[in-house]
Amino acid sequence: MVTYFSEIYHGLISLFIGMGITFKEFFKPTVTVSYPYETLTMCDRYRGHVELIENEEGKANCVVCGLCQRACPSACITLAGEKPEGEKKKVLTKYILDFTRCSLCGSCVESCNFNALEFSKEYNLASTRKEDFIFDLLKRLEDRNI
Amino acid sequence: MNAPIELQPDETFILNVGPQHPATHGVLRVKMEMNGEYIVEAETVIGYIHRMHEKMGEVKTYPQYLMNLSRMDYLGALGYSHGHVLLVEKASGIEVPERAEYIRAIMVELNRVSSHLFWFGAFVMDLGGFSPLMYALQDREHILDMLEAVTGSRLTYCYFRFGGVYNDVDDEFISSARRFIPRMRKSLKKYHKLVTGNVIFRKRLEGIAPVSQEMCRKYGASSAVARGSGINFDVRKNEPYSVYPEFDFDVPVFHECDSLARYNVRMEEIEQSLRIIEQGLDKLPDGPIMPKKKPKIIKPPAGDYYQAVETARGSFGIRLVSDGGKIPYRLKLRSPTYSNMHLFDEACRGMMIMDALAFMGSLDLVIPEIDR
Amino acid sequence: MSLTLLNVIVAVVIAIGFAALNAAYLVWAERRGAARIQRRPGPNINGPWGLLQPPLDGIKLMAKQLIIPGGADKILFIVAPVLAMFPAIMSFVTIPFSETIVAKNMNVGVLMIFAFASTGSMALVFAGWSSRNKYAMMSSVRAVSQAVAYEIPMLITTITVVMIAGSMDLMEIVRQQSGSFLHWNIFPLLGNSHNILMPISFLIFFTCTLAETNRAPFDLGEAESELVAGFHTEYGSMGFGLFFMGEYANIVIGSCLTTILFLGGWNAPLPFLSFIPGVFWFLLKLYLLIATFIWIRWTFPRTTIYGLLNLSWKILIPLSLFNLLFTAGLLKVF
Amino acid sequence: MICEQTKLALQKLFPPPEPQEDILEETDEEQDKKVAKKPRPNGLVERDYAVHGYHLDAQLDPNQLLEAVTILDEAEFFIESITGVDWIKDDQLEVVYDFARYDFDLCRVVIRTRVDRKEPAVPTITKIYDGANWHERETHEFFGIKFEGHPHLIPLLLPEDADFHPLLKDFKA
Repeated sequence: MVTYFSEIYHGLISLFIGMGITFKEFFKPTVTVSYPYETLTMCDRYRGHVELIENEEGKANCVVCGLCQRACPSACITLAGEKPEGEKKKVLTKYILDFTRCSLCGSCVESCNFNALEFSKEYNLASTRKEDFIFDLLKRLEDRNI
Repeated sequence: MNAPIELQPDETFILNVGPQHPATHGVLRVKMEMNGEYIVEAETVIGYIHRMHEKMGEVKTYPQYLMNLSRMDYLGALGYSHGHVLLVEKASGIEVPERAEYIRAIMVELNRVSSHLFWFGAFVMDLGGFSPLMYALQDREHILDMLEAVTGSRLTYCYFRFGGVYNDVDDEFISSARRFIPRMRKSLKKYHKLVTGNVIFRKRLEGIAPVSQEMCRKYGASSAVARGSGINFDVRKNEPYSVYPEFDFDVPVFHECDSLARYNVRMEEIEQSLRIIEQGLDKLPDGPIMPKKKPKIIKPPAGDYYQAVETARGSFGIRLVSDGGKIPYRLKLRSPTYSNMHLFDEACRGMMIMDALAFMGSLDLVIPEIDR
Repeated sequence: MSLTLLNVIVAVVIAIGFAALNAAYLVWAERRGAARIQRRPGPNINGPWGLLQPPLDGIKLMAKQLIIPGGADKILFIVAPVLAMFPAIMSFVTIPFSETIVAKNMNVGVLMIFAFASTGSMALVFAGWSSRNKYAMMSSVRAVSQAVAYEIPMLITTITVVMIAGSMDLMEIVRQQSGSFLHWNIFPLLGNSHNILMPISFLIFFTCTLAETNRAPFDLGEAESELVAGFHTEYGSMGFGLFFMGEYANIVIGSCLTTILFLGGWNAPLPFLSFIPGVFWFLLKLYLLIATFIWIRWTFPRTTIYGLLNLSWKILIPLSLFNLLFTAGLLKVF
Repeated sequence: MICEQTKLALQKLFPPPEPQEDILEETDEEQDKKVAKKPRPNGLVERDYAVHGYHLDAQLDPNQLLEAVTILDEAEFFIESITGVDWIKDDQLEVVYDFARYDFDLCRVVIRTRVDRKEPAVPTITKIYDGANWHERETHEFFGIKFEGHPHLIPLLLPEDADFHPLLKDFKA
């Protein structure tokens, strides 16, 4: 009989304690960032898709060594280059990133010895078409300079 | 609670729980033969998001496979990566600088806390309480922010490298981690008041879904399932790896074998992980984060290697059969929830469906990790 | 109060309007309240503070196609949501909001409300049965046992109050509680009961109201993590909308009844405050109770079906029976 | 401790080493290389835990399997996993069983058995370890190894109608 009533009593008390906690939470400020209206700045090391780094002349730093292509686990990098007459280094002519397959592991950035690749801070990527995620990084680089 | 009835075969019906069901937390299907609300027989059907990570291991080089491990378990990704890098380092004899080991341990423990927090919220939501999930996610958000600042991603980290880690931690991380620990302890108190003490919650879990020690052993259960049944088994203690012997922490063991014991184990584990993080931050030595000498191409000598680690979900084993090449000959991933989930079929016989689903929640399932 | 046909129509329209408006905006209040408890903003895009959310939701639901699953019992499937909404609206007719604002007072008002309330669980049974869905079926079976288990203590507690008031007339029950808040039935001191167990009666009644209206922590009927959505798994469009509004209308009725039976109806808590119209006090008490409903829902996990039945048969029914006998004894003595 | 006991118990499964092996070691280098390329003979090997991550490595004949697993079951080992390895050069499939312990008496045992690649079949151990059920199903679907006596040998992770075995080395998607 005593346990019967003490069980009811302690049960009730535990319920009131729980209600007390949610009551306190009710008056605390909200923590949500209402996304499209406010945005957060991405931290320095945020890993978006890769982007080419330009040198002083506005050209890509890339020397078309192909290390990133080989390091990529998902084979999403296609690049090509040519060696113009009289130049020492190869010049990048094509750099396609197939972002649909990229898993943002960062192997390409890590493998690059020529400081030619970086992570972008872009995260607002949305589209209904697959082609929108096949990035021509060289074109993006040129667009940035305009 | 107990099925007291004897049945005729035509008195039962088949209930398909899943592949899309709120309680399965992913695409898991359980085919239940029911008698009213009682389960007569259950058969778990898995494999809906099977991605064949093991075959991928056989076509990718060792560094290329790094990111696959974090895709196995999206909540406690770092623990799995830890197992992988430890295995390859052991096989190919790469020395890891002490600082890197400490950073790894801190990160894995942070990740474990975040995983347990999510489990806590999801588990209470399985039982019908929604608010604790939101509180847990708020605390988890702090961890994710910290991990993002160091690793660059929030969920599927690719942070550990053979021989060390990818980025060094900075002072900001250390100070925010130090700030996080007391805040988390305070929240834990709140959770205990709000949830653990709650009479409805206790009534739902006490004595529900007993898993005997023998059953654990026959199925190879680990993590809270084993520890909730009174088995003192934690790979970090039983088979110390990395820098875990340096830390002073306890392995919570509860002997009640019920769902509440499993819950208590995980909640206590958060506390112990906080202790490890605290000690790790105190002891964090200076030095490099990658070894000076490291083979350019990783080619472990031919042989058979095994490494077990304690992830947030239990004992994760990874076996490497190398033929001396730069691609593994065979890579086997032993996922802990695979074994834990397997036990469900037998354990849930005769249970009511709501108890069975609470039991399923207490197993801490992450379906991509079962399906691999 | 003479009743013409026009009066009846106006009264019914007002009752329906009140019920529908309450149901719609309680959804908004619940979502905002839950969000505050969980430290989220909640619906805040449509209109100021998201106040346009309920009508827009309604438009969305109405624009959707009503899908009747193959093999379902068509008539019952369509009748069920109507049946869920109907008793709640009908009950409003007899609720006295103040001394003057009442559509039709009856001297058996309590009986009428209970009669209608018990048809509410029929709606769940019809919905579960006709959907041809195993989850819905299980849910409706649960709903029956739950309704049976909780109507008993609820009625016994109500009889206690009726005994004290000596009337089944809701207005009479309220009038008996006039004076300061100490005269209310919940408080044992100055009221005409002198029964120190009245707060327990109040708790029993409140718990039963929670269970009767299928609210958390007793929302076993729709237990979304177990039975997907319970009895309304197969309902979409306005069928679902009616169930949803019915739930909130039932909450309003339950809270009205609690206010009348225990919290002194339209009476002001202190005599000198009685210059404020009674309807204000009634609505204040009503919405405070509803807020408690919402607060409880977002705090506790769900009970099990056997936990629920245990609570009813082992705790609520014995306690309420004891309380009934005790009150009867007290009334005899004094 | 338990390591030694298990080792002794498992050693009883193997006949004492034949004297021929000693002779083989003494032969010239060319022959030695040939031996090394051949699949390992059945037997119990103690491995360096620090390098390989396990203590005992027993390779045995498929018909000795149940006996060996019973020994481990009686010694209270728990089952970690079952998997296969395709040794296509030897035209053999290997089934690997991992066992470990819950207590602090650290001992990891690996039991392996090799079967012919054309008709791979080993006895099931589900009667001893219930938990072997899924592991065996998985190994069956990935390698096509038949576990004789298994109660429910249908694909687990692959679709129900899958008739291919993706982890075989000659599997082409």
